[in-house]
Amino acid sequence: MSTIDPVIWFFLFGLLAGVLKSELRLPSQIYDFVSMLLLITIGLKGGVELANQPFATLIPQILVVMAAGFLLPLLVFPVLLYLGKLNRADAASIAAHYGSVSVGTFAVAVAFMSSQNIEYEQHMALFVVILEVPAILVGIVLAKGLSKNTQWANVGHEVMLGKGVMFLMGGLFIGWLSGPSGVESISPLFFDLFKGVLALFLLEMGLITASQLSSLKRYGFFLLSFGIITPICFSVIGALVGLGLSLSVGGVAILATLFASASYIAVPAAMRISVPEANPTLSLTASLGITFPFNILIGIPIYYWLASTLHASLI
Amino acid sequence: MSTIDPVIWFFLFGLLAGVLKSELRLPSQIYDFVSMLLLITIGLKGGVELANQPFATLIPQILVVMAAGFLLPLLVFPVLLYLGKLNRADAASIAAHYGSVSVGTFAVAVAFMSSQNIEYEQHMALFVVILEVPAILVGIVLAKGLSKNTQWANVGHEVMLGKGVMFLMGGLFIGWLSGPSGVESISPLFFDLFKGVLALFLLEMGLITASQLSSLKRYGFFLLSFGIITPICFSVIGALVGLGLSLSVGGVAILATLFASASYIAVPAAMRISVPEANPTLSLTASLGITFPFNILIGIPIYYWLASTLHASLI
Amino acid sequence: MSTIDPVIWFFLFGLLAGVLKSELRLPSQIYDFVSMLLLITIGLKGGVELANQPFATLIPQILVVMAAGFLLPLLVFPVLLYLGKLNRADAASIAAHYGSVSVGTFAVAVAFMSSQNIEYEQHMALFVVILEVPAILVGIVLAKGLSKNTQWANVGHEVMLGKGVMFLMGGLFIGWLSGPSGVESISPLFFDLFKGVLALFLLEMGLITASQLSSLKRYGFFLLSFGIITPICFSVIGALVGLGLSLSVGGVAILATLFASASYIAVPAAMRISVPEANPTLSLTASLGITFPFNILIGIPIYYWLASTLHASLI
Amino acid sequence: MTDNNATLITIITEAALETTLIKDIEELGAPGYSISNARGKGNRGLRDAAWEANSNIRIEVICSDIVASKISEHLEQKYYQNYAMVCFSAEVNVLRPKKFN
Amino acid sequence: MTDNNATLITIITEAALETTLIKDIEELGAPGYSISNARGKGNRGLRDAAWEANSNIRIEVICSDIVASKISEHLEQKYYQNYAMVCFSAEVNVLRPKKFN
Amino acid sequence: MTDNNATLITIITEAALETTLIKDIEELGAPGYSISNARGKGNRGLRDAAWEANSNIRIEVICSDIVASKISEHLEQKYYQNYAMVCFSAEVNVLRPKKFN
Ligand SMILES: Nc1ncnc2c1ncn2[C@@H]1O[C@H](COP(=O)(O)O)[C@@H](O)[C@H]1O
Ligand SMILES: Nc1ncnc2c1ncn2[C@@H]1O[C@H](COP(=O)(O)O)[C@@H](O)[C@H]1O
Ligand SMILES: Nc1ncnc2c1ncn2[C@@H]1O[C@H](COP(=O)(O)O)[C@@H](O)[C@H]1O
Ligand code: NA
Ligand code: NA
Ligand code: NA
Repeated sequence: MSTIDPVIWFFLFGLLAGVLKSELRLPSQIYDFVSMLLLITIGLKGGVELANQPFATLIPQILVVMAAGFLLPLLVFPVLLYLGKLNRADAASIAAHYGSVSVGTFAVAVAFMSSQNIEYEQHMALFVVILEVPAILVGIVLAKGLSKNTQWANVGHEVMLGKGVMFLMGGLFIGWLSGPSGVESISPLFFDLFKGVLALFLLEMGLITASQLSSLKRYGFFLLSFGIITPICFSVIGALVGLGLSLSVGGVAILATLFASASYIAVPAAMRISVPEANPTLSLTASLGITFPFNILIGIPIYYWLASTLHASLI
Repeated sequence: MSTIDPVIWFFLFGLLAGVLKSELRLPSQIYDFVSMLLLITIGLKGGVELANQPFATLIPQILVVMAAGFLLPLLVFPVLLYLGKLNRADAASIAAHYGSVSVGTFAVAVAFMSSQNIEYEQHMALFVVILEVPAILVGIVLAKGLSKNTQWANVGHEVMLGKGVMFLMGGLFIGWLSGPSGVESISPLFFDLFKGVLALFLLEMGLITASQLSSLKRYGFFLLSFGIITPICFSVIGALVGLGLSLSVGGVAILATLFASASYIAVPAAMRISVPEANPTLSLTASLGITFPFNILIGIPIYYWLASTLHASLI
Repeated sequence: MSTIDPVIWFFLFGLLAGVLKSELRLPSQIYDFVSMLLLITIGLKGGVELANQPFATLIPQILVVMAAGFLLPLLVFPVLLYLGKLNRADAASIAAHYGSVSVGTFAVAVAFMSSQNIEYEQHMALFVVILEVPAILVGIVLAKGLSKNTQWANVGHEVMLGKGVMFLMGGLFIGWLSGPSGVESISPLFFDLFKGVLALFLLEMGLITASQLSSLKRYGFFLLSFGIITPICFSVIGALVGLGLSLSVGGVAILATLFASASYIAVPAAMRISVPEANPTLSLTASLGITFPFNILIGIPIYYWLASTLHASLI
Repeated sequence: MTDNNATLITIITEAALETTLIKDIEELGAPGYSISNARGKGNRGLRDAAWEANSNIRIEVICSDIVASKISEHLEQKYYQNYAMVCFSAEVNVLRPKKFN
Repeated sequence: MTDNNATLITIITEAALETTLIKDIEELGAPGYSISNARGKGNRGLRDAAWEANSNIRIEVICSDIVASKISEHLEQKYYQNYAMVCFSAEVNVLRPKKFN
Repeated sequence: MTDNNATLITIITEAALETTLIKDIEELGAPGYSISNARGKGNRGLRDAAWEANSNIRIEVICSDIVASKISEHLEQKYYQNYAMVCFSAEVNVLRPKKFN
């Protein structure tokens, strides 16, 4: 009937239920479970692909993407500080959120590509891991300077061994070591159920997003504009980087989506510990209350259009 | 070997484990998860069907079924009050339970039909939603009169936005908006696993039913008879309504089952808040300890036989 | 790529995450859920098989295996007492752990056989149940003597109605009563997802095993040797019993694995209540920290090799 | 530790009451509350949290003794008769007592 | 708030003891109890609730001081040596004190 | 019941702090601790445990009053300003007081 993917309806359903103050909830451990399945599946898919090609050929791409991960937060930090008139800690924290990535957004982009039968490089999952971490480090330095007090060992431990990175990396390695035929036996759980699991995840994300909406009013116009303009700008950078790396149209669209997405799990957790004076409501309102719904409802089709247009005109 | 559906064996297994005081349990969040999956799946199935036919044609059926939802509790209230010698609150509460429906019973009926390859109108899921609510309102009025103190806004909120109604409605709308081809990508989770999920649900229902059995002795003969005779009478009404609405044999059988079923989730929760002086053990013992096992073990085949007989003789 | 089953990679991934002190965790109710699914599935598989053959033909096998369950703990008790210089309670408790079986190890063996396309008698699941219980009773007698104070009724209740035995037995009966065609409708959840579910289970087992490793240093060399030598010896006994019972090569290998495996769920729980003076860390370190990883990483292939060699030479 | 007192009032009751009760408590002047899940047994029988209808919650409120009295009186009047509920209170030392008065 | 005292005794111990302990507590005269899940660390090491063997429960009993003494003595004798367990008690004000005496 | 006192200090705070806080508490001399999950509301708004960033934990430490003071001072200095946190303490009778001093 409609051409909207059912997983998006689940998000809107959650959003509506949240706005109506329904008592609907995904039990917390089920939410953890569902997130975990998504992360492992995304990792596995990427890993299986890695098994098909020599790793060395990817090293240049990895380095470029990693460099972008360090640069992106630096681009928005001055905007937040001077234009947004936020204090240093908040500006740094939000910069880290937007420099990093959202796995949920990535999953929706993947679902979009597969439902539209668009090919893309499966090793994009690797970029999720690579983009997740650098922005956190940059954010901490922006907030605190290169102070000797920062317990970098702790920060590194927290960041690299956090659930998100670990499950993705675990999936990647297992997929890589097992190869396409090896993962066949576990594919009914991880691959066949993927979209259903994503639907449940988005249902809960809708509920959580709804709970952020009330703070939205409080922070007003700057945050709203920031939360929409930043992903659009970053998606252009991402698309150009993707073209530079000679990715396919689908690959370019996904890299644009990754750049456009803002973290709402790994980065908030890391900032809470390392930059406690930053207000978590502020950054979550932006990344979860504005950018996440913008990206999955409107952004991804735009980024795909952007990718095809650029691809057609530049190559 | 046997012709009993394995999901029924799961129920009996849970019942036995409960009676034996085994420490077997479905973790509580898993029970919530499994219930949620059932509700969404039932909604989705109904919604997909709605996508196939003009909604307007269903309006007469909807109105008739809704009217029945208001009338059924009125039929049993005097029986409970005068024959059962219950106080007003308890009589009203039990009347609401039996006027409303049980989604678990509906799911077993659906499983029965599909395992016997019996066709039925998929939009029956819509009737679950429609029958769930009216009896609650009637029950409150029966208990309190049309008092101005009743916070109808609160009651309405509680009832319409409760988990059961929300998940069913959400599933219905998503199924309707996505259509048959749209839901294909999420069908491995919601449709393929349906019977397995129902099995787990019934396992826990068996355990919960067992925990009601001890109260059974306390309330004795009237409740036992009421819990068996009411569903039989209501199933006849349901079957006649179904015939009047020109449903197929399967559809008549399912409507009979819906009328025969008694709520044990939505109604108890609503009564607890709105009619707190009603004893929840009393109504749950009846609906969960007697009527639920009666319906899924014995009732559904009877109602199907009833539907076929009436269908053959009247049409 | 590699020939290692991906489920084993999940175990190693969990182990590594645990050793690195990552915050990765399977939510506790998900772990319970996943264990429960494994137990029911294993039971169902065995039960379906039982439906295919007259039960009476199995009685001799059952009696032999049960006798072994009583004898195995007696073999190791003196070793633990005199060679290991453990106190009576600890020796008895460890003897019970090794006399009983590990369902997780059994599941890995089953996965091994199916990924290598090795046939085996499906009713082996029955032996899991049969081997689980006797060692517990023997362990209690070894610890306390045949004292009148032991509340055998309680012990029996605890052991027979514990989750493990109940889910296995429930699955067995349901599979047996439903037969191969009956269970088809629930097979997407229980059978198709089996290996994926096993992967998640082993991920958490890896994490738990990692948490046992620190105690390993404390208990040192004797426990380490015991945890490796015992399964090897027991596997030989198991293989010989299997040959005596004319099992297929796969069946012999699985029986060897069962004998070699040590309990880490049912027996610890029972010992905690019935022999509280035994140190649970000691026995869990051995069975979970040493024997479980040994069996699934190294043991099972060895036992299969043993089974084929003996089968070829003796028959 | 600054020796500043406040009252800690603890309520154990049916999970179904959570929303209503919190509204009441806040209206009576509580500056905050904490909730955890519980199960238990009392006059109204076993509530083993097997499913929602059978689950308890444990609410803690740190507040002035005046608010605590108001809360416990309110509970007694509005809920005690028809719901599984116990309620107890004690004096505690708090950090930053102004937060709770 | 009616100024009526009772004793609140809190036990934190291994989840495996739940059934046994509740039976004992009820036999010693407790009029009810509440339980929630917990994790923790003490003399017997880390119990992080990663799995059941490693989980704690937190039991609260409101009762007379006599019953409280009986319970704590019983725990000391029967369980303290072999199980991870701590136990503490305090006076609390209760609503409807008759319920607990 | 042996009349031996110890201090019970209870901290309700953000789940994200669990690891850090436990380390601090142990370094300050706590002989053990217990944790359960919680949700709640306070100065820093609603924390309804819908997801991890929004979940609370409830930590209990039984210790000497000296250690309790150290802990509460440390919390006040290091965490109170930037984290959702409340902290209160009371005297309790404990079994085997040596365990906690
Ligand atoms: N004496 C008690 N000690 C601790 N908790 C209790 C006690 N009595 C009741 N409770 C708790 O309060 C709930 C309601 O109590 P009741 O209204 O007596 O059924 C029970 O389910 C228990 O969780
Ligand atoms: N000092 C303490 N403060 C709070 N809880 C404790 C303390 N010591 C032990 N516990 C709790 O009681 C359980 C058993 O203690 P133990 O027997 O000392 O290992 C631990 O797992 C903790 O949950
Ligand atoms: N007055 C109070 N009574 C009980 N718990 C409170 C109170 N105030 C705050 N809390 C708990 O402590 C957490 C942090 O409080 P706050 O820092 O005031 O936001 C809240 O999320 C509640 O769980
Ligand atoms: Na980004
Ligand atoms: Na009905
Ligand atoms: Na064994």
